[in-house]
Amino acid sequence: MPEPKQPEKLIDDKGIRIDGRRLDQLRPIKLEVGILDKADGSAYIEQGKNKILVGVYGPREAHPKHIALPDRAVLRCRYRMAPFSVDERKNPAPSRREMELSKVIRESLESVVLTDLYPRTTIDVFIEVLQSDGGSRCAGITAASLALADAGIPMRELVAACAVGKIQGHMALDLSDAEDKYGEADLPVAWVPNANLVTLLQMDGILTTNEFEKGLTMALDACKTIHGMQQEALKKKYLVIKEVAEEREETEVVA
Amino acid sequence: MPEPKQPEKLIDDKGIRIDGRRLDQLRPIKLEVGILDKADGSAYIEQGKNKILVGVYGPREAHPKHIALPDRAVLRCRYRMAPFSVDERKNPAPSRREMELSKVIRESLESVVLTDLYPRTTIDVFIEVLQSDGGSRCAGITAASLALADAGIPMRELVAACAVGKIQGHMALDLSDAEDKYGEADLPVAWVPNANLVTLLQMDGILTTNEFEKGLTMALDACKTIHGMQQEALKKKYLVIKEVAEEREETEVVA
Amino acid sequence: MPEPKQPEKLIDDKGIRIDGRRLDQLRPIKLEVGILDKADGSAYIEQGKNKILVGVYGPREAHPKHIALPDRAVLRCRYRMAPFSVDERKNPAPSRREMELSKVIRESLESVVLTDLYPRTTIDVFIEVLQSDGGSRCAGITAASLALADAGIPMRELVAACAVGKIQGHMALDLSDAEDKYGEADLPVAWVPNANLVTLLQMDGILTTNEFEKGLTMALDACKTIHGMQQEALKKKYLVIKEVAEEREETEVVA
Amino acid sequence: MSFTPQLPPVAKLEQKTVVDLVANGKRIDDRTADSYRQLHIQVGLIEKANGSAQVHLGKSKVLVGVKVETGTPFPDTPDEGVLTVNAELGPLASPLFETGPPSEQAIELARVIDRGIRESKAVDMKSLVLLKGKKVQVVFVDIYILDHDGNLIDAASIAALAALASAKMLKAELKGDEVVYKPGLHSLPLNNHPVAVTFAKVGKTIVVDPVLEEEQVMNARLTVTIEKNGNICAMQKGGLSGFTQDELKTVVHLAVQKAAENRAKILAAAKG
Amino acid sequence: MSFTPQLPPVAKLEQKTVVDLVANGKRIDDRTADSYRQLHIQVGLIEKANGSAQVHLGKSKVLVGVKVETGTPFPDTPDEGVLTVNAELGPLASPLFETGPPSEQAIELARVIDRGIRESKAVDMKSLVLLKGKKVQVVFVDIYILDHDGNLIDAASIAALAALASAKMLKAELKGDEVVYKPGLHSLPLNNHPVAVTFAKVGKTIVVDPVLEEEQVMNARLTVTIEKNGNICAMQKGGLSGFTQDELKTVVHLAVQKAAENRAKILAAAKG
Amino acid sequence: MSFTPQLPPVAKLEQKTVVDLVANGKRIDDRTADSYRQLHIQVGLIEKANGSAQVHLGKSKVLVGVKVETGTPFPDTPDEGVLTVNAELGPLASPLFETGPPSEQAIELARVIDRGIRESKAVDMKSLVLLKGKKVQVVFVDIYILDHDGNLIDAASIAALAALASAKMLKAELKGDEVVYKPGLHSLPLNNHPVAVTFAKVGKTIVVDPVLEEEQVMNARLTVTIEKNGNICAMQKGGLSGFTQDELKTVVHLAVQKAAENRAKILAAAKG
Repeated sequence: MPEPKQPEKLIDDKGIRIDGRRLDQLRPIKLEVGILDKADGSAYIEQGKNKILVGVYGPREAHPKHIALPDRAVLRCRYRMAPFSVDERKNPAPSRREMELSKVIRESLESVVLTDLYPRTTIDVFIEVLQSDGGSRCAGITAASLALADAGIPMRELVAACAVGKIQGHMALDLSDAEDKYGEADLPVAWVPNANLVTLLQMDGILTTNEFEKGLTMALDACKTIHGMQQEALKKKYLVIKEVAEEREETEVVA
Repeated sequence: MPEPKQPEKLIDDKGIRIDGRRLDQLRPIKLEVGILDKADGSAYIEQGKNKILVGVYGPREAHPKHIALPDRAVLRCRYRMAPFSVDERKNPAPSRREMELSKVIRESLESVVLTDLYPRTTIDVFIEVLQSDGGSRCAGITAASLALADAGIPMRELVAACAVGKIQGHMALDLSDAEDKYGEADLPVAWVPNANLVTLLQMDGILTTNEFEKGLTMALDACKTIHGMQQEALKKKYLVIKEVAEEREETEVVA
Repeated sequence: MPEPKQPEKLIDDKGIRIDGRRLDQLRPIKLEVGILDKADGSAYIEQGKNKILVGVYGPREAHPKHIALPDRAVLRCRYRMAPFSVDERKNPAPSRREMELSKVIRESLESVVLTDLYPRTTIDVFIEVLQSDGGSRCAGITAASLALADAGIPMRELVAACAVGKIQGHMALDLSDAEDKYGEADLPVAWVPNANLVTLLQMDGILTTNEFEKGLTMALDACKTIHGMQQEALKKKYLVIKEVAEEREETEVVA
Repeated sequence: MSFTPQLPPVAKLEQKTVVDLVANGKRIDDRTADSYRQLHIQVGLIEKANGSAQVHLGKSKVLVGVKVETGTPFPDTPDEGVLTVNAELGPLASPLFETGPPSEQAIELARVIDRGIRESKAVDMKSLVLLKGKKVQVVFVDIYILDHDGNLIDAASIAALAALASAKMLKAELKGDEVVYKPGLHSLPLNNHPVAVTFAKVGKTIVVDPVLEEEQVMNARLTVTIEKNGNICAMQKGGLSGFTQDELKTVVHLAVQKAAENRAKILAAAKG
Repeated sequence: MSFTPQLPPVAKLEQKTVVDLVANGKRIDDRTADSYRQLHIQVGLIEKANGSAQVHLGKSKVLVGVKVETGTPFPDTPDEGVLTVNAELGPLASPLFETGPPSEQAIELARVIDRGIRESKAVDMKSLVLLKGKKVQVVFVDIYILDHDGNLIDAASIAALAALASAKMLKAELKGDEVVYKPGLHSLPLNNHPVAVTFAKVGKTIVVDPVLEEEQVMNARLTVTIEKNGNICAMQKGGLSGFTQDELKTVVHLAVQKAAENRAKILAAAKG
Repeated sequence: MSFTPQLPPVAKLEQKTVVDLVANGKRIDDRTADSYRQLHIQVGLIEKANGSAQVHLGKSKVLVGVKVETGTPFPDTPDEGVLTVNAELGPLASPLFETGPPSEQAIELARVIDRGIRESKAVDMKSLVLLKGKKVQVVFVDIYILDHDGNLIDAASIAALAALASAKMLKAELKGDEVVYKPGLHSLPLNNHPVAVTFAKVGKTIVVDPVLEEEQVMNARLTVTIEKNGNICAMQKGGLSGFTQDELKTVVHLAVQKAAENRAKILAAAKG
């Protein structure tokens, strides 16, 4: 499909962005937990036009065996874009970008998973970007946390993630595709709220140190909001299960 | 090499095909058994311009070990076209077509091999298409059965295979390259006669259900004929060996 | 970078080559031993514009295990050209030429290493051509011998290597890039002096049998010279170490 | 190289249950031998694709995206567009699937779907040419398996047809060397509606739309793809054993009927 | 797929020593928390490259070669040249590295260096166009790790900038279809000078330019790349844990200062 | 990465037998040290190839097919056709061979054969140009090993020359942008006839045309390729040990003689 054209302005005279948001406003977010049958845990996120599905398997026997660690589970992570997820079809072969993001996403999750409970196993996180719209790595982390929780993997807490960026000279929250493409900088952040640790941080573009500080604060505030949504989503899933459990005898539920 | 041109008609007014055959007539078939030195069993088939060599190794230790099965031998099969086997040179890297055919050919042979006699081993079937002329997967199966038998692998019975197709609105047996290319449908079939099981069946093109039924009958009749030829070929090989054995003291024979 | 142009003559009226050498003259050679920190042994060679670094690891546990040999160490060798080592940038993926040279270089070294002292291990030789200027495989062997010695791997003796070639109808020692490209033949040779064994020999171009014999003699004479330089380089390294050892207490040295 | 697959350990008792049920005209999920699981089709989920459809067939879930882009024709068909079908059986969908390049199962799946579309001449390939021999439109059909509970071929076939039938594209033209797009969305030119129907032979009985547990004990599998006029346009047998001639005849006729039922649902869903 | 790396067995005692030293304001090689190891930069070693630089950062050694060749622009940037950064973390440099295709560590390294150069608009991409949309100059930056004793990102960043800043190229022009080169060497057009500064969090302390032993016990890593005006042009966090907001603020300011110091050394070395 | 190969376990006693025989001027198959096994050459087996030859050298069997197609020249040789030699040492031919991408043994084999053809200027590369720098004919020489009983290099070299010498091709011309073929078959333009002769050093003795059992105990291997005027056009030493200077001199002279004998047989067979 031909790419959308560059908008004339990213912010109008009233400080409103092309999709109608204020600078500090998140895109609409929808979270669902437990929507896959075969995966041990799963979650789905829509954030703007991002549509991302995450499945978690494990703890399970490490395969191949030589990657196993004697004192903890190996966390494995794959971030993958469907060929139809972007304007120009993506070649299905793994790209260097996908490999890099798989690594930094894994590193954003490592510190919250209690891997030492499951030595010699793997915990596998598969992030499938069905449609991408700027900030997909952050949305992927947000959903991955939920999928890990849904799989019953013991975690210290949930990780929330959100990007912030610079468009037309202003720091703005949660950039969309067009803002990312025609803006001046992008700064994806993942945060572990209680431990107060930023576990993913990347940046490209140009930022002054002041802009960085301001942007980081905006991002962490947004992570707080998202963290609340994550807890709601988990509750909703478990409420549903509870109701179902009362109707039927088993606790199994069709998503 | 430039491809041959499209013939004006595939069937002439007398119902005779471009290579002089009637609709229900097979191409000339030549079978040879035991023609390779290193392989445990081998066979060679010419069917029309198809020239196909099959070598069998096994039962032998599974390598890599993790593919081994505890209760049966693993059957492995590779269908491969030599780069010079077709009009336009084939890239030596395995194609998706070769991978699919390796699978369906393997599945056509699985049920006749007594794999449960050799747990934890592999039986390897290598089908090398030296020249291809339509119907190579069927010719490959016919020869593979012989090579398995030549390797002394216990089998319930031999598998015979033959394609049938539709050209100029008529069902015709054993399509050649040009008939396959300019015809309307191709229906390769492998048959295990005594068990009365069709173990390979594929189709592309357009067939009515009646045409399918008619074609299937034609194909099975041809398989019967081919099955007879296979038995002849095996006898001949063993007769030769017997004679040689009487001359020399060993039963080894140079193909 | 655009390639240098073809010189009008490779040898002038006085028998002098484009870089000022006589036909039987080597290019300037510089050898250094023990210049890497992490490798168990290392060496660096400059020969003309060749700049080649060799690192040796081992004997160490074989990985993957199935390549181990029960009665000797496995010698592994990789010859690799940096992308910037040649006029036109080399694709980083291993080329067929690199794979062939890795093999013949390994085979040139196998007979001098006392591999039977270290069964079930590997000894790894990594040859990195940082800049290439004709004769890089021979220079690589010369440096690899030193790196093996530097790693303390027991060897029968050092291997020395040098190419000879034919330019404008004359046999000439140690061809440079331009001579190799515009000359008539190239004959790389590796020699184990005391065992009197030629352990690498390749040739491309056209040589009469007489030219071959003459060229071989020239190459072996040059190998003798290079062998002397190798021993000097090793002595120098160990002298330095000795001095250092007297100053400090450990024998470790920064290259 | 293809080799006998390693099936996950299924308890003998469970295997027997599945086989016994089928032998007695029943199935593990209470269907009859000739009925499909519940089919749910949703089109247009992926706005960035020209067409898309998500199909739930029981608990199996498949997403197909269709993209139309500009490319080069194959040298031997200069006056036709290009159709490419690709399938990803990723590890998300099943503990049976692994990362890495497409498995033989993924390749077989893609090729069977491809054959149905191609042989029925569903996509009008001639209309996709921009400049003969030089520039054509390429139709990518990407099959993404999300949850594998059996019979992925039919789920993918249904999703592919729904995605194609609901696809919208801009009209492309060549201006000199460059491709320009005219305003206004058009449907992808579709002449036929192939639908795959898959059967499994469990014990001596043949069932349609096998669920995963049935696939794990089946002797053989047969897919019959039927085009809109009730003719066969593709077939593919799978599995370690085979079918008798009589079984094949029966199955083909049942396929015609089942394909028609599913086709109606697909086209209804594609219209929205 | 990315997975938790298997670190080589380092004795617990040794690990404790490294952490304890840092906790007490000291380091295993006697540096302060905010000082770099000795930096040695040599340019022009590789005559066949347009530019090259070998950097010793303590015992870490990196060689970068820059080549400029003629190629095709990307379709979406027809009026820009191409920049390609590639890194080889070969088995020569460390027992931790293996043969084979680039590891995720090599890819991350190359992409971080790439981002610094690209986002700071260091290479003047517009000036590399020979014929819009058809022929441009391609700048290859190849990073070759020779010895790995920690902080490869900074060593590679320094070597890349030194190689670019010292690179010489022939002026290329199109004559009809062919590329011709005019006599005389020119500098590669360079508008900015990005420098990466990497920190490791060891225990609760942050140190700059971590040596290998520190990397093996660090909780997290942060690279901040600073362009010539003191702005940030790239960041990359690595490692299994993270940083607090306050730590990040501190680190960014320190990065500005350290980058300026190293930039001066690089540009001095590049001038010869 | 190249590594010391794992030879199949051959009983020590058997190894000793082979070595002892050779030491006593005998061989396991009753030949003299300087004689070849029986050589059988058949050309034209593959009608779809421009040229083909099947060679039996004792029990070793090799099939070579030659195809001529239209393609693009290399940028640095715009006025020459392209020659590509490829070898497949597939698992059909020996339990020592595996599936997968070409092994280093296959690559070495192909490159040695390639060098003999290329360096002797056997194929007239200039005559293969259709449009300088744009379109040339590409000669593919594909070597397929069918049965490996030793000395594959010579068997492949003989088959390659026989296939090239018997190859027929249509005359291609450019009409505007398109390649058209004129009626009538021509021989492939061949100016030279390189023949490889391979020796093995078993114990202290050198034998020609080693059989597999001899290869498994040999100290070293030497291939000498001789062109039609009796000059050397390629050499390749293999194996874990080496040759003395005197041995090399002897071997080269013997190669000239053996190549002439085999060349006569090849050209006779190629004529049919």
